[in-house]
Amino acid sequence: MIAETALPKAQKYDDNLLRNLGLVGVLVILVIIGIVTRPELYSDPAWVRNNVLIILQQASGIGVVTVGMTFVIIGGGIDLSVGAIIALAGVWATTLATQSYGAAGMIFTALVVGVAVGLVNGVLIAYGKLVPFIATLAMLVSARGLAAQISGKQTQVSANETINSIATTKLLGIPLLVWILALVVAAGWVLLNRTTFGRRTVAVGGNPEAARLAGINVKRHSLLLYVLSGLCCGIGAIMLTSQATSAQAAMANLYELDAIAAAIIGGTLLSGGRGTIIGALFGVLVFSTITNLFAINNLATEVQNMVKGGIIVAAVLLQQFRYRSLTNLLRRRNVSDKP
Amino acid sequence: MIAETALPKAQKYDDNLLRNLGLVGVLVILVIIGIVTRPELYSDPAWVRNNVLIILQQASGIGVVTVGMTFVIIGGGIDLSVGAIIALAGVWATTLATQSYGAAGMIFTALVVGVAVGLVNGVLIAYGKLVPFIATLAMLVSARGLAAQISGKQTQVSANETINSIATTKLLGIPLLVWILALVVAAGWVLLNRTTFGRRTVAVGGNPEAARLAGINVKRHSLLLYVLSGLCCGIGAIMLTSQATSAQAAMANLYELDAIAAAIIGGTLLSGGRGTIIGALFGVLVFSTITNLFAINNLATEVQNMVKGGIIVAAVLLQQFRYRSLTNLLRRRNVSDKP
Amino acid sequence: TSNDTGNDAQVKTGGSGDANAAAGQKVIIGFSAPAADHGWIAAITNNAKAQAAVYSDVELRPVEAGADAAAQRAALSTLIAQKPQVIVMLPHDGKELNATGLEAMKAGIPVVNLDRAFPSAAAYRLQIKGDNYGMGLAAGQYIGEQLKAKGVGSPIIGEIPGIDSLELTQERTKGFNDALAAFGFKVANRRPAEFTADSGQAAATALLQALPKMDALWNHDDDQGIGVLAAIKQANRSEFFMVGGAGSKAAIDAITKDDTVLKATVTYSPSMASSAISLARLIGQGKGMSDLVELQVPKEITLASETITKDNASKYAKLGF
Amino acid sequence: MSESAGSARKILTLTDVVKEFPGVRALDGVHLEVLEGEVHCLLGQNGAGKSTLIKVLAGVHHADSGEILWQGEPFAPASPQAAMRAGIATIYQELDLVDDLSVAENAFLGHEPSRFGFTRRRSAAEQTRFILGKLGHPEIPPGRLIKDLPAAGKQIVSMARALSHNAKLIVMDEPSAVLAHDEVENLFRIIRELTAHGIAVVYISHRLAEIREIGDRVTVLKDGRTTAAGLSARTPTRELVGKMTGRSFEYAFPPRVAPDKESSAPEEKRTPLLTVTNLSRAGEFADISLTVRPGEIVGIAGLVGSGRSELLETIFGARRPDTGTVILNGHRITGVGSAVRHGMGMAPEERKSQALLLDEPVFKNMTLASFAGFARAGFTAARDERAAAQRTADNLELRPRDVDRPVRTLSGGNQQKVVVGRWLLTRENNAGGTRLLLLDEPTRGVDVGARAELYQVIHDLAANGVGVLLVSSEVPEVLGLADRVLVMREGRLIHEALAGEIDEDTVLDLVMAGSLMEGEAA
Ligand SMILES: Nc1ncnc2c1ncn2[C@@H]1O[C@H](COP(=O)(O)OP(=O)(O)OP(=O)(O)O)[C@@H](O)[C@H]1O
Ligand SMILES: Nc1ncnc2c1ncn2[C@@H]1O[C@H](COP(=O)(O)OP(=O)(O)OP(=O)(O)O)[C@@H](O)[C@H]1O
Ligand SMILES: [Mg+2]
Ligand SMILES: [Mg+2]
Repeated sequence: MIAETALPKAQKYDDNLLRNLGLVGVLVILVIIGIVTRPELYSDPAWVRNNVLIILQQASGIGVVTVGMTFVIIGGGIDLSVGAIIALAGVWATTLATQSYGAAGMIFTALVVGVAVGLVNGVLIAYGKLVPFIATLAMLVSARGLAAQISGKQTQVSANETINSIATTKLLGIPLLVWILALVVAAGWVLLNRTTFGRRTVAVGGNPEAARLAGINVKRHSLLLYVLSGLCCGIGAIMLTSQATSAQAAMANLYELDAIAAAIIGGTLLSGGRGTIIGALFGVLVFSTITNLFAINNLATEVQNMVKGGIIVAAVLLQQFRYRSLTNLLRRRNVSDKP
Repeated sequence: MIAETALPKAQKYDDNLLRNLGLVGVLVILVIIGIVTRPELYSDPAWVRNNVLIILQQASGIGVVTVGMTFVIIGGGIDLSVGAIIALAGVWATTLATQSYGAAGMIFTALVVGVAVGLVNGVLIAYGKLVPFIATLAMLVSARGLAAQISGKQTQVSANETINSIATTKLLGIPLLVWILALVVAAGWVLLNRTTFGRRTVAVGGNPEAARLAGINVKRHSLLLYVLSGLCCGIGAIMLTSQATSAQAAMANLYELDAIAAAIIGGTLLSGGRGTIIGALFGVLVFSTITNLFAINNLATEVQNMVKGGIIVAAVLLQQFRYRSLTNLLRRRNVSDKP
Repeated sequence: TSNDTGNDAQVKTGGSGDANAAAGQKVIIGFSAPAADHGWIAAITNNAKAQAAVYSDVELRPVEAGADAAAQRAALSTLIAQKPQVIVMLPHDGKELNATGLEAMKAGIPVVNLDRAFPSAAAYRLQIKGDNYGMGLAAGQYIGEQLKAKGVGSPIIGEIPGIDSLELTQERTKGFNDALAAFGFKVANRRPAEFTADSGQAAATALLQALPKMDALWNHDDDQGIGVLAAIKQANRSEFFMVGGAGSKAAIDAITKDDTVLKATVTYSPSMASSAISLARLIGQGKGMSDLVELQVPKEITLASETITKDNASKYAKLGF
Repeated sequence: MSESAGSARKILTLTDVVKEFPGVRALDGVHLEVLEGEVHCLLGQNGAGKSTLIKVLAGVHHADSGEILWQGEPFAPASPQAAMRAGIATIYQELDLVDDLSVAENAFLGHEPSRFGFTRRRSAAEQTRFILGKLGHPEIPPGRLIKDLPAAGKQIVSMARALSHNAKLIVMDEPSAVLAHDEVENLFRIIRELTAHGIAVVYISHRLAEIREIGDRVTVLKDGRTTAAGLSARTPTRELVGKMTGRSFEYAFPPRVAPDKESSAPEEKRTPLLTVTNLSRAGEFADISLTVRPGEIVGIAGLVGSGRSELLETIFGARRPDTGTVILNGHRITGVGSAVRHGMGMAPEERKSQALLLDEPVFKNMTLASFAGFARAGFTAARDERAAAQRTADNLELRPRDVDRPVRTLSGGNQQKVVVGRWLLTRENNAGGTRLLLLDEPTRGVDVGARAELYQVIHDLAANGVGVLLVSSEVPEVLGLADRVLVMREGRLIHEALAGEIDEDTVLDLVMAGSLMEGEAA
């Protein structure tokens, strides 16, 4: 027998945990930079508490979308249409006709639009055999066009107080939007890690042929993943509409890039088969915290952008570094001597 | 002996050729739609000739970028920063300081900036082990920020007549820009198909482990691919600057999506290891022709967008269909009934 | 910026005594404006169409300008080939479309540039533009005066511009800074949005968090202002007053009602598109403006940016878009 | 094959080489001595460290400690390039080819004939054709893309690549695993030519017969340690196997209850479990009809490329037939989903690309087809799964036993056990369980000991009423394991016989030339 004595310890920890630890480290560093640069703000506990809530709240919409995106990517796909779905769902939910049905009607509309667009994506990809990149890019273009058509390129104001109050309501001192994010993340985590749906997602993304030969209906599952992403976008559309008390065809611009970036920074493999919901959440929080840091330091846009790229690179390098060195510590040697 | 039957017979044709034939079919259909909807324009041969040149000319800048992008994707990577590189190179080449060195100085600057940014991308990805998506996304943000900084967020007008005349010069009745595109495409084709660099690109993207075992320096090769993409962006920056007789930080917006989409539609595998330059060119031409079709029919933007998504989907489906049925004809058997 | 679109465009239906109102020689006007999904741009196109419809002797040929300057160039080259009498265009970027302006003028088609100036004077026959610098100046002036009146010593002032890489944004900011400087004030924090309500909400939320106490805020654009106001409400803040920009109907309504922090807005009216069509018609017919002595339409017209407050809001209600 | 091995120079000497992977000491003190012009065989169970050892030689891995002498000089190749430059070429166990490059481009990948960076395609094609000719395969066109070659053709190209270097030592890691009988003979001919020119060959195989035929000397690895170095290849099997495993057999087909003779079988065992009727797929196989009864093991023999894998995949519903039907237990099979639902399982031919989630732990791979059965209301029961997988791993003597380890880190043979284990689990778990198991080359790359275990497992399954349809390129395995043998050639079933009534030579005749027997097709 191979020297199995060396085994147990090395196998007890979780790679993903380390990766997430790395992201927590990045967050801590960002906060420290904030404290150092604006000590007067950070000396006020009420401000700090509020700031944390604001960071979370601003992360809530994109966070929900990122959960759906993470599923799609783990399942071996990609969804470039998330921002467009939000716009379409948001605009559709705020037409005068829809608004006449009240808050429930608006929420229902947004969710149905999200699911329906996801379904179209899924059918095109799973059954039409289109490359996900192309199918969802086409959907991006079309859905934004349709949203512009429906809205007459106007910003549609939500006159519904219930919808608008979603963004202002707090529960136990925590904004409702943050609760929604927490709920979606928790549901996403359970779905990925504790259900057969999650297991299929990993299998379908990791090795579709193996999944198929194990009796998994790969096509149907892929389709469901895009529907799930569409559903998350529908939820996100409500959240964003409530925050902006309005919707328009250009809303949620480039959310697709943000969501994909957050998922990948959180440790999801762009080629599929591996990823974590918690990591994706941390990815979103890193971006949200960077934005917050820039705001409290009043950085000019161009400087902000230059720095942001650098921070992303540094964060990933740091995370990799932490990941590697911790791994080494635990394993007492280098994981990978391959290039 | 391997049983003779084990060597499939119908191998005289080229898969890629079929795929490209499909795209030619799509182009033909688009032209037919144009003829049907605007017969009065198409009845004028001079107009038609001019229209073809306009389509080609509009495709020239993005076409050059797509050649570089195709190499990067075949090599297993992705470059989200192409639009930003163009902006940075364009802006840098049109500062008053650079303009004082004349046309040669401006061209030199654009190329050097392109190569340098590509080099940074390459180092981050090959040696910093960053995921290409994240590294080039960070570069996108940073490079646009730097471009805004350099330009002071102003549109920088090119006062250099030589540069500006690139867009207006014709050679043998064909715009210089189209010649440049042709040259870059031809060079790209030779590089991919007839040099060790190109063959190794396929290996590095298709099976990096095999490439490494074959003694290819995979890291250095990846790095060079991003440099190549940067160089193409430098060339593209000159072309675009000449067309607009100016440069600004927001130029070449979302070129990354267009270039990736064109490459994929042209048959390049997003996961690497397979792709053709000619296919990518056809991909670019399809997009350019669609835009032209919309212009001559004066479609409203929102309608245009809705329709465009549909056309992309239809084009890819058509191409797949043609591809499959032709393949079947030739092989007299079904290639892929796997999902 | 309203859910009811269309029938509320800003048009001039000339009085019976106006000689220029009478139908004359037929004029084909080519028109091109960018397609940004934004209330102001939408109003530009609506106004142009509505104004053209008023004249029986005008045929408007709108061409879509696509997503960027390159697309607009392509669209315009097809338009030029169709030889309209006049072209009215709102370029994505004046500098980037300068060459196209020149091309049209060379082809004998007078060009009316709307809003975004061409650098070379030979590229246009008429230029009508809003005054971006003046807009910032007006906003700064209003804020400065209000704060002075309240006796605030060193006020904390916030600014929420639109897309920051646009030159027009830079001009507005410059005017704003210059006006404030005259009072010895300066901007404490500046968070750009993207002319959309959701980006306005995000920018405002960040700004409010960075400035726990604020005295005044200028938001460049009333469309994104919907989101800015939402963010202010969500943050439960009211210790400051806010000035808007452009002059949307919603903003004018809010100013009239006076139930939000929005106390004023500085205009940048899309009515310039209506004027552009009227003047393009005159150019096409070789007529001048009837109130001017000159026989031809002048070469440059810059609209003044006006400040709408509660006091004069009723007067502007009609011009809101 | 030189008898004068003793007088030849030592070309390579390894002393006390150690290589540790996370959690595993893959090499734990290896000694190896290779002489010029000899065929030196490496023997060892799955996971003994053979592949790791040769990767250290090839510069892929770097030894943690120990000494390597190459031609008398200390040697520590920093990269595959360095090793190749030093004269060591390697044929890896896992094919290392690029699908979208041609045969010639693959053969010369990394050292392409070129001028100023431009490939000299004609020259490469000529050299490739020459090498392929030497390898006895002039029919493989140098311009063909690799993805269009069958597995055996790919193996030939791998060999051509090794020969394209002017190596002094060629390492071959289980080159015969994907080759059929005639191909192996051909391989041996080439090896003899090489050694005649003084080139040394390190040869790895799990087939002892091959080692006795081609090998000069043998080094045996066990648990990453050399347990015997430089033995003669003629060492009795019993002794070799003993050094590897502690057991002493090669093909050990465990005794089993006699297969149901038509007469004595109970009624329900006579109705076929699987009925395949007139199944065809153009270009692959035609007009195949066969049956498998409960508890019966049916073996299909045939050459590489005779269409057996395609047949199995079609029966499993993974490929759509052009004509014909597959009926399992009265249910028509229309796709993989219905196949699995009605109790069919398949261990496919290419485990890495067709069966495994390499980054996922062993237990999740084992339960890939059954996790839904363990689940309650859609929620997975990971603990139950792990426990069940652990039992199966113990039954199959998986090494290492740890079911939380990613499959990627398992040796090839142990990965195969995971794939087979998957369908044992469905049986244990599902109500109906697996009733019919399709096995495509189930023992490819599996060591002697594990083979015996697998055979036992297959027999146990049959004894429990499971039908087994087995494809193997090793005729003795088909004959020893199956109750009934089907012979396939060029996509057609040409003969059927009870295993006891046919011998190896007859099968080989049928499989290859066979034209004489054509009339006897079943
Ligand atoms: N990259 C790796 N990471 C971790 N462990 C590894 C790695 N590669 C191999 N191992 C482990 O090292 C041991 C030796 O594996 P190796 O592949 O050398 O075995 P082998 O003798 O070639 O077996 P087989 O006959 O099955 O091919 C095994 O326990 C295997 O799990
Ligand atoms: N990539 C391919 N493209 C086209 N036809 C193929 C391809 N691979 C195999 N074939 C065809 O399929 C048939 C069977 O091939 P395959 O080698 O898989 O059979 P097999 O009997 O399963 O052999 P093995 O012993 O390798 O499993 C052959 O007739 C061959 O021509
Ligand atoms: Mg091995
Ligand atoms: Mg096979």
